[in-house]
Amino acid sequence: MILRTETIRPISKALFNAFFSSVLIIFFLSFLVFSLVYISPGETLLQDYLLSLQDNTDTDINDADLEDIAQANLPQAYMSWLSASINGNLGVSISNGLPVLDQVLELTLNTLYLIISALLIGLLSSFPLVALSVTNTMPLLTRLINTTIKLLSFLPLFWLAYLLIYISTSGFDYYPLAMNYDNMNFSQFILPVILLSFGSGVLVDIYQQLNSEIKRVLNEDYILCARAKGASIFKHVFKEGIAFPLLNLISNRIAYLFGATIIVEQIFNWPGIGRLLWQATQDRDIPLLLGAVIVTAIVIRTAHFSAQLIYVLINPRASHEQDK
Amino acid sequence: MKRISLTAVMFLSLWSVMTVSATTNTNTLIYGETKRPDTLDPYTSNEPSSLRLSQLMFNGLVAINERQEIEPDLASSWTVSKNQKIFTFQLRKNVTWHPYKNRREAFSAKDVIYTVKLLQHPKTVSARKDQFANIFKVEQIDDYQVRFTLKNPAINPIAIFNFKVLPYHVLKNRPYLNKKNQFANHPIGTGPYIFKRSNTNRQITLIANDTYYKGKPHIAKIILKPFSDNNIMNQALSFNNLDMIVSVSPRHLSELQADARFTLKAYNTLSYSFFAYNQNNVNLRKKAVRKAISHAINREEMLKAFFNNQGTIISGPFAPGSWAYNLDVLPDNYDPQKSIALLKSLGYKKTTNGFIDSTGKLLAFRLRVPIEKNNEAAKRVILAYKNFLKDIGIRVNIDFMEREKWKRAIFKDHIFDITYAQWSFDDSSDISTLFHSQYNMAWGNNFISYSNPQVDRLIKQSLSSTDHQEKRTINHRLHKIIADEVPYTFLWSLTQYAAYSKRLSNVRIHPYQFFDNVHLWKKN
Amino acid sequence: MTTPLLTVKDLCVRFRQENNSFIPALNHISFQVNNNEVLGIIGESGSGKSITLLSLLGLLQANPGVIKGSITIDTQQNRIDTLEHLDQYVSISHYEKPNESIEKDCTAWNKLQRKRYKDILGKHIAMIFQNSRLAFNPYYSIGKQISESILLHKPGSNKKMAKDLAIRWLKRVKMQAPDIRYNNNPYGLSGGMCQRAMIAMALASEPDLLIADEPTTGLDATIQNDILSLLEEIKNQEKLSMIIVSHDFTIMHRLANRILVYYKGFVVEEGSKNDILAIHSRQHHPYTALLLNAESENMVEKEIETTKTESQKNQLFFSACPYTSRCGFRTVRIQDKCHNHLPPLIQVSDTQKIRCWAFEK
Amino acid sequence: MNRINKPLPFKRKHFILRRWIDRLIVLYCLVVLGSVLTAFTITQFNIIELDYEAMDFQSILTPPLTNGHILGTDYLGRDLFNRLLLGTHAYLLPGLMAVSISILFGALLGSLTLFANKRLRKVITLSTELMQTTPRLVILLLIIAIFEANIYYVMLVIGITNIPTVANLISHRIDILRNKRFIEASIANATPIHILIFKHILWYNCRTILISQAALGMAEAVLMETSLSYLGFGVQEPTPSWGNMVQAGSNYLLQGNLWSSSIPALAIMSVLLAFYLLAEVVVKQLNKRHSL
Repeated sequence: MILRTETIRPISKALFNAFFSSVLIIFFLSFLVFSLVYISPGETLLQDYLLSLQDNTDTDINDADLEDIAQANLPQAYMSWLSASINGNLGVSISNGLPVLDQVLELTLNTLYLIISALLIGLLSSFPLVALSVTNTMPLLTRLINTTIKLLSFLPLFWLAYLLIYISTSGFDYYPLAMNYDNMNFSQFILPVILLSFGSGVLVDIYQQLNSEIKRVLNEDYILCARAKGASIFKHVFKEGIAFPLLNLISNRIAYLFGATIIVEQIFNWPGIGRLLWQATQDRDIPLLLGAVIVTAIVIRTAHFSAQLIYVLINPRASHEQDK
Repeated sequence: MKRISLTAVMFLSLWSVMTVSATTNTNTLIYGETKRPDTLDPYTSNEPSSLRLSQLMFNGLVAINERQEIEPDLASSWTVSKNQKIFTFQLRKNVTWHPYKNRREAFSAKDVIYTVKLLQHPKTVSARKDQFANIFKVEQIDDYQVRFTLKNPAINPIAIFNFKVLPYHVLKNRPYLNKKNQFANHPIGTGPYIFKRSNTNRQITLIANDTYYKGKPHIAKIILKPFSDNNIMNQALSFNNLDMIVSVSPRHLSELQADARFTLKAYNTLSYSFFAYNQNNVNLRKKAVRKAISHAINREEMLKAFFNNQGTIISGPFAPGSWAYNLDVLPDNYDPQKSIALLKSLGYKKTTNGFIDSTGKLLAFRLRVPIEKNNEAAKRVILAYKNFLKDIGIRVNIDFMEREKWKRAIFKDHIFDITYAQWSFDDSSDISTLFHSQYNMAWGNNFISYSNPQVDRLIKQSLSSTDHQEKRTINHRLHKIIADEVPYTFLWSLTQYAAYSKRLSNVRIHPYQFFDNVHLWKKN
Repeated sequence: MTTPLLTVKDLCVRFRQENNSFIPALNHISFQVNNNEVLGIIGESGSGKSITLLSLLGLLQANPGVIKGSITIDTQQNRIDTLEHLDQYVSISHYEKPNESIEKDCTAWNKLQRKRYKDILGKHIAMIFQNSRLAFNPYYSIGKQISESILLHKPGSNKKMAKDLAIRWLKRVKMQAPDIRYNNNPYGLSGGMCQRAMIAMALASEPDLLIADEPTTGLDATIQNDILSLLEEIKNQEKLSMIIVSHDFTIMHRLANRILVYYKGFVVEEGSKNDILAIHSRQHHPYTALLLNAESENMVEKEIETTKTESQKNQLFFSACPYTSRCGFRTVRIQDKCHNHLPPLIQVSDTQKIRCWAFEK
Repeated sequence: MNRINKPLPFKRKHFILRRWIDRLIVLYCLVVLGSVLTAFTITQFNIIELDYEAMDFQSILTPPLTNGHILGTDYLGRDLFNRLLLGTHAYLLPGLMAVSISILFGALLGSLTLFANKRLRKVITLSTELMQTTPRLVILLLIIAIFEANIYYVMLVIGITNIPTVANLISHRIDILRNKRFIEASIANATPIHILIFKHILWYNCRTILISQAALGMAEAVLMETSLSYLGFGVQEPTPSWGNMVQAGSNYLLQGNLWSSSIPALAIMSVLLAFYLLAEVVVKQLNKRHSL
């Protein structure tokens, strides 16, 4: 890709816009979530939360401080939270007293491994299906597979997980769990990743999107032109038919996948953010929960943004689309 | 296209080939808990998993053995004054703390004194502060001798002196202890195992303490793995991912019993389950109503259907294994006709919808219980309870609440009619906080607002009495009165089971200090 | 005399409709293109001009598509009949009857076609598309797309060479500042420039036969003129054979040697440029006459098109002249024939053939 | 040019097959959704008295057709068939609430973009992105932690989070209409603005969007409740919901007790399938109309 000055400017403008709206969304989300905590019934929630932001080693909190915190109005409370969190202090967890940020970051990374492998597997296993469907070999088989994977995604995820474990244990006497957190190996990935890509609809999504987009693009005039000159169709279909829908898919689906990991991680004992979220909900550990929500939001936003970045870079028209 | 699908197939097969079987280290004990431990020190958390973990790393001055006798632990011997108020402890000299900043400090009297001071500090947050409330003062006689002076005489000194001792040299910077203290997540103790590390998901690794004063433990490493799903934990055990489950869910008992690879071992935690009735409710204030409810539920059948008969039905407020339990009092039998008769005699009228009181209002109660995902046994009991009451014509509305909210509603605000809960006891069999009217307050244990002058008097007598036999008779009377009064419907004391792989040998599970003999356990 | 570069014989194409009837898109099309000859195909939209081109290129994927005929491409290197063994893939019953039914193994046929055309497309035949802006891949620069076809068809060329050559071709089609335009994306060019780039791309692979599908449609009059001049120049210099499809007689006038007139999938008239474009000649198919008149009276194309829907409803397609409903020539003498028999192509002079009963001798 | 060149894959018999499949799909939707509605009405108005709480301690976790239990019993010996019928209550009204919130406010917000307010468009886009930024399940967990585990809160959240999606779709549709000069033409015809919005835009041009979104919203409501049931925050026992039935049954799945969880799981699957197919059929109809 050759970037020349006249293209750099609109691209950077488009990227700046995307970045700006990402930041805006994160702030707005944090405010929304914070106000939810603020209006929550029961006075202790907010207090606990703001207390957890106080530096824990040196200062002692006296009653006057407590009073102040209880009296703080929403903007004040939010500002104090914001200034703390921008400095990297998301408070400490109520249940175990550990700093929120450390816990959340590491676990988010673990979850990301899971999500990325699920996307990858979904992608890899959808390619042969898409190829089958696009080339129109065996239309009935394609339809059958299509229906099956669709039905799989409609089953309750946790039930499917249990079924998968049941099949793998009673049928193959095989039971990998995320047991060795310290040295994760591939065997632990298999079941959760299969579940996440087949059960949560990732595969169906990728398949349907790619299928319809490729079919649409194949009907474009420029593909006919490429055919007429004897060029490889794949190369010409790739950008509009495969890369763009995939980027779009990733930005749309990643949040949903984070949701699905809450269940998958529970079942496969995966040390990730999903399990933490559930635990925090059970303990009403508001600092932890809020930290987790904000960090996941940032991760998802980053994924969106990088998808947009790639889109803008590989699509010379993107910056023009922005202007319209 | 073809090339891509080919690579996909290759990648997938590669993926499945790279399945490496999980290797379990030969001399490592991995045990599973359903709730991940909050903090790791013995005081700031009240979760059973945290407490069990602290037994591996800390010692008290004295300990209780399986026969409920006092044993020396960190204190090698002690003397008691005549009025049972002054205790002088001779401490062991060969005890060292786990390494802290690469140094092993010796255990001495100042650690004991500092622990008491720390726990008595008003800012210290701990569920076990009660234990220290009776201590008037602690003095250091010399490096290895401490003298305790109590406010009131104690019959059962264990209740006080089995507290876990904390290191002075680690904690000296702050006068109080809470969860934010670094110590809470990096504990230093004197026990058989040394804290190695904890990852963010609370998988905790402990290694053997070579210089443990009772001798070096046989098992080199202990790992705690928290699980979020009971069924999965059970699967992990049967597929050798775990060596031990601390508490087996009732629905897996029969399965594990049939499996020759595992040993099931019962241990009693001195606890029982009950339904509690709020005395502030107009209807429940009447003894006959409570009695009627107690007669309406079939405890034998529930115990059989839900828990494979693994427990004992109880009749009174003491744990069945304790000396205070009065075996002469029999539990209320299942007799729905009697219940109906009792209710009718109180003037309630039976209609097709159920009983109505004199004003024509339906007899209905609100049962508030916490949501506990992994405790489905509790759910069964509650639902069966509801059905039994429905059969005689009392309506129960179940209100599932989040645990923290439930605690608030029950213990602080007392907004409930009926609740289902469980008490666990230490050996003192002290029920004063449960039924004495003095404890009827926010966050008090007498959350049902029970008040009976006779019970109050007996509790006082029992506390001030110094003679064990006398105390016993008083408690037996107390048992009888409370059993008759039915402030709770006492259900049963469930036998808890631990399941462990036959690779472990020499396992002796202490009834209420689970890991007390852990240094003797072996793994082949 | 050398053999013609392209020979099409009796080409028939059908499209299946949702209600399982068939549209006869092309019927008995036969023509040939000699070396250095420009064949023009003229007709209203929907008459099958573009479909002819697609079938020539083997790109017709519709079901059942080509059902009959032969297309022979004869270059210096080889001679190939691209519709060989077609009858093994197609089974036709009630051919050219109202209840005609056709089964064709399209998957296998298309696969075979792809294999056959692999060495032909681009190398021997290149195509200039109607709307060049849509025909360029919008996500690559035009230069890249031109050098792509050079790389594909010039053995032994590398990227650097291809780029130089592409720039040369851009210059050749009179593109200003070709080295800058090389990096431009199609949407950044004007319609005329796109068309030039398109021509450059088609020429870059140095084909034997150039097919131009309405090369000037949608362009301004002046630019049209420029493009035509360019094509004329190329035709003269490169010694190419060409097929030009258009509904515009001006193009034919300037480029074509021979002209086919299409109507509803039939060739209704065939002849040399002079035969067809002679407005005042009486030897014309009524449709050609209509077109010629429309041209001279500046009638808008749309008016000719209006009858399109009406004509499609004609069920008795092969048992009547397709043009009967609009014909102004019907005389009592031939009326019966017009309604009941499909006229053949009747040789009226050495170079001219007309599909009309009126010229039957 | 390529328009005419679309490959039609089907032979003659495939054409017929496809038509039959389309008919079967519609029939399937009608049967499934109809039986759900029937189950709801039967139980709502007590046409047949069903006891979902009665426990049969003698037959616990039995397979279908034993001891007079049509679909067998669950872990407490309760009749699965009765609970399955009564489980519809957990979804129908709350789900309708969620859907009506999202459709009503979404349509309103979307049609406000008619007035060409660029800022409003931006707000809608941003809030769509906001909803894409947080997993719905996470929002639900947050709400549960802060307030309480209540199915109506859950549905409220689902409803609200779907508003931007609907608004976005409607505003896109309005854009297309604007490009077709439809709106200018109507205004030039002096069509009253409320008739333009409600009749011409929302009813004639957006009803397919609204119907398909409603179907998808219902499906999502069912899916979310199921997920929450596993986490322990769904509809609480003894009130039956299909989600908590699957959850309770799957506790025994690893021991080989497949029935009690797979029956409600399959029920969920078939209803979700019906909703999705309904949405698909509606969208297909829309596309067909626009291609002509």
